Amino acid sequence: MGDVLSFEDLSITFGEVEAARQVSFTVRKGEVVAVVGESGSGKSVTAMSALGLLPRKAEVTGTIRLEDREIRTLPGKQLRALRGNEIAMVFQEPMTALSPVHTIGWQVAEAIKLHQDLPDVHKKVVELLSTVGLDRPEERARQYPHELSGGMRQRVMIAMAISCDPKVIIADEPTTALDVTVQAEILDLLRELKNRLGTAIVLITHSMGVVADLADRVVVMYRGDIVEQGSVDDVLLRPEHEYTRRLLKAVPRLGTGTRQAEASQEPVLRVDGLTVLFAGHKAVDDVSFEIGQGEVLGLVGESGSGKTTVGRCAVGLQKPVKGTIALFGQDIANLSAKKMRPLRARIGMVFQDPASSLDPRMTVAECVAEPLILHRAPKRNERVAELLDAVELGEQLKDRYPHELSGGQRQRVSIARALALDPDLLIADEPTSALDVSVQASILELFLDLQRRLKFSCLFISHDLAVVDMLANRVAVMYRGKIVEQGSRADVFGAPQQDYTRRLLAAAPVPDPVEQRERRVSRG
Amino acid sequence: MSGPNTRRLKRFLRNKLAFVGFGLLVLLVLFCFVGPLFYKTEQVLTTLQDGRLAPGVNGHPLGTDDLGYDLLGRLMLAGQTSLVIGLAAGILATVIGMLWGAVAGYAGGWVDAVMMRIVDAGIAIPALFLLVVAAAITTPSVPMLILVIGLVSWLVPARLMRAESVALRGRAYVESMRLMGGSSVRAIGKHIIPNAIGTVIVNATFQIADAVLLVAYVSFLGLGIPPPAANWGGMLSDGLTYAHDGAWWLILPPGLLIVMTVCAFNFIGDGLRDAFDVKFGGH
Amino acid sequence: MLQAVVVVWVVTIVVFFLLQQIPGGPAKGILGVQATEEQVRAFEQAQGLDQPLPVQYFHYLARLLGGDLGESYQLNQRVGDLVAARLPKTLVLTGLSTLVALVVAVPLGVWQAVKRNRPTDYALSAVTLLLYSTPVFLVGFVLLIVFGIGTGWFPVQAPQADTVAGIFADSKALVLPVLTGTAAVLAVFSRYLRSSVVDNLDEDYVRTARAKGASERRILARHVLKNSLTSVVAMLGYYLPVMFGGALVTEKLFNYPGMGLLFWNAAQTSDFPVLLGVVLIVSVATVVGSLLADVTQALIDPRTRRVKT
Amino acid sequence: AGCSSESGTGPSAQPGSVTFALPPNATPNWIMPLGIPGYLASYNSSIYKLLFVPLYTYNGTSGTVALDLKAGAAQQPQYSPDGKTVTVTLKDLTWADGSKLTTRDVEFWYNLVRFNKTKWGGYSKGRLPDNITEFKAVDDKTFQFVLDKPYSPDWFTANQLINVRPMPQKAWDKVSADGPIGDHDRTEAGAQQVFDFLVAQAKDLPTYQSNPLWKAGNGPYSVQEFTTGGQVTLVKNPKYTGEDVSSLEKISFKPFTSADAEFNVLQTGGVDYGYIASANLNSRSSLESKGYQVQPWKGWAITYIPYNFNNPQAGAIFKQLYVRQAIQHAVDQDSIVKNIWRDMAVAGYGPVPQDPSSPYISDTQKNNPYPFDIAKSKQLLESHGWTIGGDGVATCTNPALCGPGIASGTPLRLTLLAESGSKETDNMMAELKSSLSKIGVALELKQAPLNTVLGNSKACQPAQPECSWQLSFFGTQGSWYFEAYPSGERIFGTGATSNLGSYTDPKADELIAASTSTADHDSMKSYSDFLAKDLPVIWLPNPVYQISAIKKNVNIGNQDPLAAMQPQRWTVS
Ligand SMILES: Nc1ncnc2c1ncn2[C@@H]1O[C@H](COP(=O)(O)OP(=O)(O)OP(=O)(O)O)[C@@H](O)[C@H]1O
Ligand SMILES: Nc1ncnc2c1ncn2[C@@H]1O[C@H](COP(=O)(O)OP(=O)(O)OP(=O)(O)O)[C@@H](O)[C@H]1O
Ligand SMILES: [Mg+2]
Ligand SMILES: [Mg+2]
Ligand code: NI
Repeated sequence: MGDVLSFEDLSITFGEVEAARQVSFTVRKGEVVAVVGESGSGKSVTAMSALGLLPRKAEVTGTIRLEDREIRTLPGKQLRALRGNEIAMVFQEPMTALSPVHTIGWQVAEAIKLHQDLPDVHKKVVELLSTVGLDRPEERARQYPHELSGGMRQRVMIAMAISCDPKVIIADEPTTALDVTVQAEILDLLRELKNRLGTAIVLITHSMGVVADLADRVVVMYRGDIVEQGSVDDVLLRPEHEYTRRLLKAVPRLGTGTRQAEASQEPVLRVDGLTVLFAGHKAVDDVSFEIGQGEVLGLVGESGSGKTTVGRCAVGLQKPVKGTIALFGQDIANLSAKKMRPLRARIGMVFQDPASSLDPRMTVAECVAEPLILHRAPKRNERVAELLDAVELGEQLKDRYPHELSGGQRQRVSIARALALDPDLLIADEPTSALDVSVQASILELFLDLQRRLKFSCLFISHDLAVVDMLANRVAVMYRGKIVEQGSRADVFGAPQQDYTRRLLAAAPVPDPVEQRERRVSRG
Repeated sequence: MSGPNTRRLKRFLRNKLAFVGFGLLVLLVLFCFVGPLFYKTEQVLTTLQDGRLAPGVNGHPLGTDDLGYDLLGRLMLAGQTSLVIGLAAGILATVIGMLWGAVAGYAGGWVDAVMMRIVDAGIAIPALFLLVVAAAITTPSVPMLILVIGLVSWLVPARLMRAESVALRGRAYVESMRLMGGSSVRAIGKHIIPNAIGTVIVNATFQIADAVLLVAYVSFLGLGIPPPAANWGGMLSDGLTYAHDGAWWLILPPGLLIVMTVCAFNFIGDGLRDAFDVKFGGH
Repeated sequence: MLQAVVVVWVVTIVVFFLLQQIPGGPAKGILGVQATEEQVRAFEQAQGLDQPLPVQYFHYLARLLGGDLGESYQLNQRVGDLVAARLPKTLVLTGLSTLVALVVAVPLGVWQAVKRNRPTDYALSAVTLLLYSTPVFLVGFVLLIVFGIGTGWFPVQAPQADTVAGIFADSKALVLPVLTGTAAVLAVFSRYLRSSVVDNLDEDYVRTARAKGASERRILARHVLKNSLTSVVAMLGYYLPVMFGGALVTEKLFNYPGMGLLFWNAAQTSDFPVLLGVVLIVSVATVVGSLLADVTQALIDPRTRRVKT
Repeated sequence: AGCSSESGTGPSAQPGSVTFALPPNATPNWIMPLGIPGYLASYNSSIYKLLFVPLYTYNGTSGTVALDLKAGAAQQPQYSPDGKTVTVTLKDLTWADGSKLTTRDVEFWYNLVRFNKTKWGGYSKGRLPDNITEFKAVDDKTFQFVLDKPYSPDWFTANQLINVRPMPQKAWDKVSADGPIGDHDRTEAGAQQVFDFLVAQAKDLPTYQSNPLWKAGNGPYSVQEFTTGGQVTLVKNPKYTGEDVSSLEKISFKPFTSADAEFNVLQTGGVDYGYIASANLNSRSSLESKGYQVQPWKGWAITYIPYNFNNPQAGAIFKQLYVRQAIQHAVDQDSIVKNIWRDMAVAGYGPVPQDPSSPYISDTQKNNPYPFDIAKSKQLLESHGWTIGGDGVATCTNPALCGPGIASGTPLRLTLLAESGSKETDNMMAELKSSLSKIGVALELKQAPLNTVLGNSKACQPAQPECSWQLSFFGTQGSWYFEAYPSGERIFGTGATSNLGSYTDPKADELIAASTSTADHDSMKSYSDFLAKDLPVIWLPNPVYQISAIKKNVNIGNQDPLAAMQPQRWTVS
């Protein structure tokens, strides 16, 4: 009794692909069940099946029950009566999950009107919007999705989800696109809802921090199977299955870093008073820093704080309105394209998104060879083989196209390419944000190893504090275009001076439920 | 291991419509270019006495026209002109449009603004005007029609390509190549054009179909190629004047062939669109 | 806005200088074979054709800025008056055709998208493609033969009235020409809409709407359609010159003297002021059309709403 | 068919009223009997001649082209024996304001033309008004023109006096709309002001229906409707005092955008007097069953392809008479007429219109000196040193025989620029190319719109770049329409503007001069004989002016080869 939603022997296949096999678990009233597992393990399809939202070609067997009604076999009309009303869903992508041409108010109102007959829907809409913590709800209701930030949009999604007081909310990676501070707020919101309304929540996520923060129970999926389930403390602290252990081990933890700031040397990159305007808005405001020979500078900060822009300026992809950038002691503002070429050979860059930084029409080998061709390096083929070897990509992969690789493999290709010319400076822009934790772990390992061997200097951009903690010698924290704090890794993470840095550190959840609970309490 | 091209081919062949289109096109080409080798007819010297025969008379399966040319043979000859002009003009328009759009989109800034305002102006000038002026300045011939039709229809591909180019310019792989010291020419040639090729090829098939129609339209307006050359559009518009007498054989065959050609290229275009569609791609 | 003006200006230059490339100059075209040397000279003097080209262009531009499109060489009317008389006619015809085409194409395109890659979709695709690939003059001709001359259901001429009200009053006579115009663009619109709806059906917001419990019908009508229309509206703006070309055929077949015909005749006789005037108006209309399309698009799609300079 | 559908398009013409279909794209746009360049279209003069009676007019409705005194404003002109003075007596006609037509009205015309000759549409150097040295008013009804030299009376009346248009001096001799009437025309400056004022008024098309100037006429009709779109309705003028009284109450001229559109309307009975394209002749019986009769309207014209004798490449070839003869022998006019024009054209063998018959045509021309004969044609070339090669093209292999200026190895390759837009022309050109290829002449066809063809085919000197054209065809509607007297000074006289191919021959010039300046009728015959043999151009069949379709209850008599209309004489039964 008390099971609100239960899956029994649920199997889902897409033609050949078995996306989920014999999946069984239940969610009780007021309980949060987290579903974790590597990418493609069947988390989303399982969740989607509860609402009958799978594409037609999916074959589903097994039972899904809402309280004691079998819902998998319900006819369309009854199923629709259920959707949004008793089971609601919050989707991963807040950017695209809302219709761009309808107002927020209209979309929330629609969710209500489809199931309820209220005299004053507008009032209810405003109420809901303020419930999910949007300021000026009256005004927000009249706005369009593009006028809202990602976090706000995610709140709108939640407002829609709770509009009919559903029995279950399924939240599919509700915070992946958001930065830690916003993430923390969303999580608080979900928790509050659960407490107040007794809603059952199925939470799909790859962040163990989130799991630790919110979940009561955890279901671990691996290649379509549930390999382990149990209370959050049991699973996170005392994992039984081999895969769960591997997964947890791969999660980077803040406060485990070891690298020290090194003695100041001739700076490879010096940025002074950098200011960048986008449509009159200061994306980067008077930023100055240096990176010495062989040093890794971690650049952290919330989403949109200007990290990528700083990185792009450093290599001349973006023209600043003010400030100087000196590469290897030369001010690049005064360099002609021709003089710039030899400098370019000494810089490598790994872009934020591994998928888009490789030309989909070039093979792995061609991608890696491109800088060699551009700078007419000798013995190209040998060098490519050597590089692929260095990033642990086998010979058999060299003729594949990027879309035939996994995310991790793609990231390695772009690292190999960045290192092709033995750069003295590497700019790595969130090289792991698109990856799942296990893949991320292997890339970070590789990176550390290469950096130790090749001794290149590096600007390492990330919003994941734990990752930076692991790699950086020194850390700079950006907030709204400004560097608010910089110093050695140990200083910044160990004894933050600035309020913002402290908030950032506090907001980052740790994948330990006990510790996380304490942190939450201390945060207040 | 299968490269993206073989996979694309498979996807293309799996699309039934595309397959039908491709089959149609092969048939048409065979009819126009191989047909005359087996079905030999006089298409230069006139025989006025034999003019305007109904189908079947004197061994002319589709009858003859005013000048005594065998109509079936004429359809083949006309098809060569229509297909050649259609293909060449479509490709010309696509190539010009592609390069123009790629450069404009890639360069951005004022170069882009100037180049695209030229395209805007071109779009704003009715194609009819350019056709009329071209007909007045030069005399119609196959190369001339190819050039003119190519020149009036490159604007849309240019627009399309520019949009692609703008989007691709910002892609990290183009930026990374530039960052590594690559030139603009390489960026356009090696990255931007190849990555927009799907859109471009699909558009090219539509351009070809449109060019075939435009030849018909131009003939209707009396700007066609002088006799004894022929094209389907010209035959169709000539035939129309006899339609009041129920001379279906003058209208139906060229009309049908035009429709078949346009459909064939459109089907192929649809198939290619699917074949190049990234959403269909992936694993 | 400034760019729009520049576009129109470029058009005037291109057109003006292109026209000068026509061999023989306008005099022969206007005056005919029998013209004497004296007539040619008198004509050229009267029209200022004996002056150097740039001077002629400047005169033209100066008058144009004063709102004067000049005077036809041979129609004995001011180009402005000619256009004022013909433009509404063409607008009525193309406007109605477009409207009818949209009214048919929207449900058709949506339906095809819903049934995509199934027999219904293929069948409808075949029908629209058939329409698309049949030259306009053939469509108009068949309509005329069947419904005009054959059955006598509809008049074979478009309304002959000179006023817009008069044209609408003769609504029966509008049927065939409007249908001809419709056939020309219907296929394009419906194919466009189909692919747009297909794209939109893949969007995440559709999934969101489904998760809310909205019916498929509601999703199409309230969500997808509005999103799809933005791209169709953008296309409409650029379709103007194409429709103008198509209008000529309808005008010739249905005895309806509009802009297409005015232009065509001027081209036949080298009536440069009329040619220039018509091309100018059409290009302005195109530019205005795309601006309007932008505005409409902004009305539908808030993302494109931004301050224009 | 049986159902009543359109309004006002009943199956037969309404009593007393006729709807006439104007040619495609013809919109009447000039009302003043004094034309300026650009506004001389025949449908304009057809209309204003019915409002303002011309001094003389010719027509061919009787079967030959002759002076039609009934439709003119004067008695037969009298020429003095020396041929240098012509005396004209006016008829009793009344202007709309009730005043009589007087010699002052003729003088008014003469003054305006004399002082504004370069602006006048009918001017050509040496002709009117240059060849009149003096206007003498004998009295109110009689005047004399004194000529600068003797002219052929036939020529002068038919080609010069027909341009004289008495105009209502008492209504029009002013310089502004509400200015006083006076003798402004008698001074040069005044005449110019009056001319400019009248032209400005005539340029105001929208006011044609209302402007009092245009209501001042003396003709059998007056304007009821004259729209800018070209719709014109004339009604019988009750005040007309002449002898050519209209039996029709009303005639409407209806504009059409294309022949197709006209044909569609014709089929539904929407016009009483229309036309069809020759391609639609197959529908003849269906039209006849709908109450129409189909009649060719033959034109007073000839159709030809000029040789450009000054072309640097082909000029020398064209100058050889045997080449021109060979080419003419290769033109199968009879088959072209029958199969391409479907008998709606008349084979032509010389410079005088072949049909209707006239006293001007020579027997030589009538009997075709160069009948279709490929063998003969081939033989002509071969006997002059040309040999047909493997590619089917003849080359000159014996320059001594070929003629001066033709080098050995010169191929017989010619280019022909032809008018586009007509199926019949396309076919005729294809036929020409085909038959010429049989005698070893390779003809390259190019097509362009009519005015490009005209622009490209100018009389020129060999060194000029515009002399690159070799052959040119612009005769879909007939190459040259004559005035009543078909003399050829403008097309075949040395140095004449419309002598496009720069044909020149002293004998021809002599004969032409004789035909225009002596009273001798045979001078035209000799001219016709000589040019039929000398082949200044390739003679081709002359297409009819139009193929008319006329309601059976409308009786129009013969159609006028001069392409004018006499609706006042039509009857509706
Ligand atoms: N529409 C579909 N067609 C075919 N296969 C699909 C489809 N949707 C999902 N799959 C497959 O089903 C499997 C499970 O996918 P699912 O989206 O549930 O993964 P996930 O666990 O949510 O991964 P992620 O963490 O990356 O979101 C994958 O192998 C995926 O490729
Ligand atoms: N091309 C651009 N045009 C206009 N604004 C831009 C552009 N690129 C970035 N911005 C804006 O500049 C600010 C900083 O962006 P930047 O990409 O540097 O952030 P970031 O710190 O890298 O964020 P994230 O963690 O999400 O990658 C943001 O407000 C962003 O919206
Ligand atoms: Mg997922
Ligand atoms: Mg970034
Ligand atoms: Ni398509």
